[in-house]
Amino acid sequence: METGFLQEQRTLEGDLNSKTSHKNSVDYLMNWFRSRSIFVLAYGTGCGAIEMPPTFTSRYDAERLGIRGAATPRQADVIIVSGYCSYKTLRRIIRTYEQMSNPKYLLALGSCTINGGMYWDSYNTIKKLEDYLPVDMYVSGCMPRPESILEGFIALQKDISNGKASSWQKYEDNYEFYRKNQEAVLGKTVEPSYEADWYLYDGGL
Amino acid sequence: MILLDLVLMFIIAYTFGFLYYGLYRNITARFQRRFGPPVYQSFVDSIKFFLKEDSTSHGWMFYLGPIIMMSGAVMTLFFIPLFNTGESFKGLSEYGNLFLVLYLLVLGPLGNALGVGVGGNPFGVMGVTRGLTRLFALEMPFYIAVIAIMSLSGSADITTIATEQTTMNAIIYPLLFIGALFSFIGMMGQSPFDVVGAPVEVYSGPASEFSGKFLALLMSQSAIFTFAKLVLMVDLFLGGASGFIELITKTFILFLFVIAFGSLYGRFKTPQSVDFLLKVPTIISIVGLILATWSS
Amino acid sequence: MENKHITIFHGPQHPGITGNMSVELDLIGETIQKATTHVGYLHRGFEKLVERRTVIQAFTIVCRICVPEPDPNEANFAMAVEELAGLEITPRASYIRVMVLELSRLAAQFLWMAGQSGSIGLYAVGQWAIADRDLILDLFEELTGARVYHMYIYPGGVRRDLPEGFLERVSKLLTYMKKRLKDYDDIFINNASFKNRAIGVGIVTKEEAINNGYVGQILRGCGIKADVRKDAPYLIYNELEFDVPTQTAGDVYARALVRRDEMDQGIHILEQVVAKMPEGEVMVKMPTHRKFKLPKDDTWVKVESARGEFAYYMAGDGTENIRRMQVRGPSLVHAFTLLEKLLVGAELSDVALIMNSLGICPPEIER
Amino acid sequence: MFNEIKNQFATNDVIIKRDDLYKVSVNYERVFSLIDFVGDSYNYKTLNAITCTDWIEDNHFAITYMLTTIDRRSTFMIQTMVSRENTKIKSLSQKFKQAEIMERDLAEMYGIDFVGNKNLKELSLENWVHTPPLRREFDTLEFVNNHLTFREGRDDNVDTKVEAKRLRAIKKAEKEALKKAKEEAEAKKIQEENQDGK
Repeated sequence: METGFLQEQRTLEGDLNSKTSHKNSVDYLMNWFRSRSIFVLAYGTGCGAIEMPPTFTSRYDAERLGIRGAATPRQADVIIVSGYCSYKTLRRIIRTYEQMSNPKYLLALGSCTINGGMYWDSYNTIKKLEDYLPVDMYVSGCMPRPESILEGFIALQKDISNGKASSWQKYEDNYEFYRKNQEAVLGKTVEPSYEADWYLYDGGL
Repeated sequence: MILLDLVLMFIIAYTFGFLYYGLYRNITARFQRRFGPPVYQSFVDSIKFFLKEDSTSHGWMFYLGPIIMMSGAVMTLFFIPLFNTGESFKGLSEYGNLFLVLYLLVLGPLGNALGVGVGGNPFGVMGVTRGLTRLFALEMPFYIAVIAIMSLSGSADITTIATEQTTMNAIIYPLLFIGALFSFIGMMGQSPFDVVGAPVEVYSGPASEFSGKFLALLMSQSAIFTFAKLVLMVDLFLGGASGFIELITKTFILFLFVIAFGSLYGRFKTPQSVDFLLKVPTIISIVGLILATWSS
Repeated sequence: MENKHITIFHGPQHPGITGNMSVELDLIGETIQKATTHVGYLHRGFEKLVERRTVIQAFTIVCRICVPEPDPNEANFAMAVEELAGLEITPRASYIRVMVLELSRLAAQFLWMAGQSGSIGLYAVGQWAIADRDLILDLFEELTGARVYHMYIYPGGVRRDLPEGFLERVSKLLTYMKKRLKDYDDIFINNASFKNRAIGVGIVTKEEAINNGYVGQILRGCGIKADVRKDAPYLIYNELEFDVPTQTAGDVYARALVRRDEMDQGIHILEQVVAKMPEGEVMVKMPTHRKFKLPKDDTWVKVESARGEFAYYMAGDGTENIRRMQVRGPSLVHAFTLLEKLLVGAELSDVALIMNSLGICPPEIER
Repeated sequence: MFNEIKNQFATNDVIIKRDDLYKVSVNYERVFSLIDFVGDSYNYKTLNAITCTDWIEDNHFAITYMLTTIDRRSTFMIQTMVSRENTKIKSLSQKFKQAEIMERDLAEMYGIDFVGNKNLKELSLENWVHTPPLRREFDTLEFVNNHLTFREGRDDNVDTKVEAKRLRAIKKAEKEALKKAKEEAEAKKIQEENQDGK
C-alpha cells in the first residue's frame, strides 16, 4: 500500500479511470486521449486566477494528471473563466472562445460565474455565465482552493472520457440563443473592436 | 530491405523522440520539486491534437509549412546512420553525406517560415523572424566544428567519421565539441537560446496559429528531429554507437546535459543570443580548429 | 513606410501580462515605438458598491480590490473607519495586524519572484516560489480560515485571536524561509542570465520618480528612502527596528535587489513581532460590532504594501453607509505614466520583464 | 504656515487631522494658486491623488487634491466645492504628469470635464452610454435589475432591512398563530372538560 503523496496520485487516477461508458472502442480510445491531455489557456480573467499558479506548480502540480498550460487559444482545449466577468472581459472571452478549435471546454471558477457572487449588484459584471457561453463544469467557492480546481478538472476529464462534455456542440447548435444574450448586454459590438489586419498594409507581405 | 530499414528507423525515432520528451518533462518536473506527468504524456498530447477538428483555414500554403518541416525532419533522420557497425539501420546514409545533412537541418525552419507567413499571426511571424536570425548565428560555430571534424577525419561520410574515432572526438578536440555543443543547445530550443517560442514574449512563436492536426504534426516532427540531431551529435563527437544500448545511453546522456543546462539559465534576448553565439562558441570553435590543425 | 509598423495588443490573453490588462504596442521590428495601456477588464465598481452597503458589508468586499495581496486593503479600510469613528485598537491587535501585513507582503514578494523569473524563462524559480508562498498561505488559512481573502483585519481590531502555538509555527516557517532564500539567490538573483537581461533595462531617474508620484520599489530602486512604515508610521512600526533597503541604479535589477532585501527585512520584522507579541484583548469593546455610524468627515490613510504606498480616501456622511471611498493603489500611476514611457524604445522581449518589475496589478487600477 | 494660508487664500477652514495630515478648504478660484504656493514654499511637490465626493443633497462635488512632501512625511488635502451640473475644472496635467490618469478616471466616473487634459477617453468602461456610474443618482441595483438576469433562487436582490422586517413579521405572525391555536385548543379543552363535567 502506497502512502502519502503517491496514494493521493493513485486515488485521483483511479477516480479518472472509473466508470466509463462508450459506444465502441474507437470512441473509447478517442475520448481517453482527449481526457488525458488537457491544455489550459493562460488567461486569468478574474480574481480566481490567483489560485491557478498554485494549481499548476510544484505543490498541487496539475501536470501529473495531464493538465498543462497553453499560450494561445489555437492550441488550448480548456478555457478557464476564473471569476466574475466584466463586460469588457466578456467580449474578449467570447472572441477567445470562438478562436479555439473543437472540441473545447469551458471551466468556470468561483461563485461569481454561477450567480454573480459578491458583485450581484455591480453594474459592470454579468451574473450568470451560462447565458452567454456554454459551461462544462462549475467550481464553486470564493475563491476555489487548488484542490477543488483539481477536483473540477477531474470531473471534467471524467465527463470527457464518458463523452458527456459536449458544450461546444451546444454552442454551435444554439448559437442564436447565445448571440442574442450576448448582444443584450454587450450591444451590437460583441467582439472587441481591434482587428489584426496589419499584414494587409501595402498589399500584404 | 532498405524500405523496412527506413520504416523501422522512423518508428525508433518516433518512439524514442517522444520517450525523451516525456522524460524531459518528468526530469524538469523533479528539478522543479514536483511529481511530473507520466512518461507517455507527450505522446498522448500529440495524439489528442490529431483528434481535434480544424476550424481555421489560411490557404494551402499555411498547411504546407508543417509538412515541409516534417519531411525535413524525416529526411534528416534517414540520412544519419543509427549505428556505425553492421548493415542495418544505415538508412540512406550511403547516398548522401554530411553536407546534405547540414542542408537538411535548415530545411525545416525555412519551410515553417513559408507556412507561418501566410497565417497572418504577428506573433508567428515574429517567432519565425527570431528563428531565422538565430539560425544564422547557431550555424556558425556548429559548421566550423563540423567542417573541422570532417577535414580531420578526411571524409564527409558520417559512418566513416563515426567509425574512425578510436578515442572520441569530444576528448581529442574538446574545444570543437564545446563550440558545437553550444549551438546544439540552441538547436534543441533550450534556454538560454529559446527565443523562438518564448511564451511570455511571442506566445508560442511559429506555432501560435497552428492547431489540431498540424500542431500534432509539429510535435511529432520535433520529437523525430530531436532524436535525429542527438544521433548526429553522437556520431560526430561521441564515437557513434555499435549497438542499441550504446546508442540510447549516449544520446540520453547528451540529452540530459542539454536539459540541465536549460533549467539553470534564463532566456537571452534575440540580439543577445546572436551576439553570444557569434562570440563565445564561434571563437571557441575557431581556436579549437586552429589547435586541432596545428597538432595534427 | 506604412507596412513597417505593426500594432499589436499585448494582452489581455497573453502569458507575459501581469493580470488581466493589455498594452497596445506600436512596433517596428521588435522595437516598441509607442505603448498605450488599456485597463478596465476587471472593473467591478467597488467604489459604487460600498456606497450602498453598510460599513461591515463593505468590509467583506474591500479585500477583493487587490488579489495578490489583499491585506493592505483591509488594513487601510479598518484604519480609515477607526479614524472616522474614533476607535483606538489594542496593542495585541496592532501586533497581530503587523504580523498579517508582513506575512502577506512576504507572500506577495514570492509571487513577484515567480513572475519576474518567469519573464526571463527561469521556470524552476517560479515553481519553487509559488510552492513556498503556499506555506505562508497555510498559516493564513489556520489563522483566518481562508487562503487568499482573509477578511481578518476587522475595524476595531482583528476578527479573532491567534490559535494555540501559532507563533511557534511562524518562527519555524521563518527559519525555513531564511534557509530557502539562499537557494533563490543562487539560481535567480545572482544568475548571470538574469543580470544580463535586467541590468540597464527600464531605468527610472530620481527627479522623474519624485515629480510623477511613483511609489515603492521604484523610488527605492533609484536611491530615495521612501517607505510609509518609516515616514508616517502606522500601527506599531515605530517600535520595530528595520531598514529601508535602497539601490541607486534605478533599473530592473536594482528593483529586484530592493525586493530581495525587503524579504530579509520582512523576516527580521516578523521575528521581532513574534518575540514581542503582547497579551490582551484583540478587539475594542464596542456596543455592537456590526453597526458603525461614520460622521460627516473625511480622511486619507495609507499603508505600505509589497508594491508601495496603498492609500484610501474615505468620507462618511453621518449614516451607516460610506459616502465615498477612493482607492489609490500603487499601480495607478505606474501602469500609465511610467509603463508607457519605459516601454518606448524597449523591445518586445522586455515587456514582461518591465511589467513584472513595476509590479503592476490591474484590479487596483480600475477597482 | 496655516496663518499664511488663512490670510492669503481667504479661508478659515484649516484642520489638522493627524500630525501628518492637514486639510484646507478653499474656493475654486484659489485652488491652483494654493497648490503652487504649498509646492513652492512648503515642499508639497508630489500630487498623490485626486478624488471627488458627490454631495448630491448640497448639489456640489467636493474635489480633493492630495499633495505630499518630497520626504513623504506629511500630506496636504486641498478641498474645493464645484457645481454638479456641467462641471468644468482646470486640468493639472501640465504641472503633474500623473494627474492625467487620475483626471481620466474621475472624468469617466463622474462626467467631469477637465479642461486642458488631452487624454480623457474611457478608462475602465467600454461603450458606456448611461449616467456616469459614480454619480449618486445612478442606482446600480436598478441598473442591474433592468439589464441583467439573475439565477433563480438567488434572493438577496432585496433590501436587507425590509427583508429582515418582513421575516420578523412572518415569524411573529407564525408565533401568534401558534399561540392563538394553543389558546384555542386550551379553550376548547376547557370547554370540552366543562361539557364533560356537565
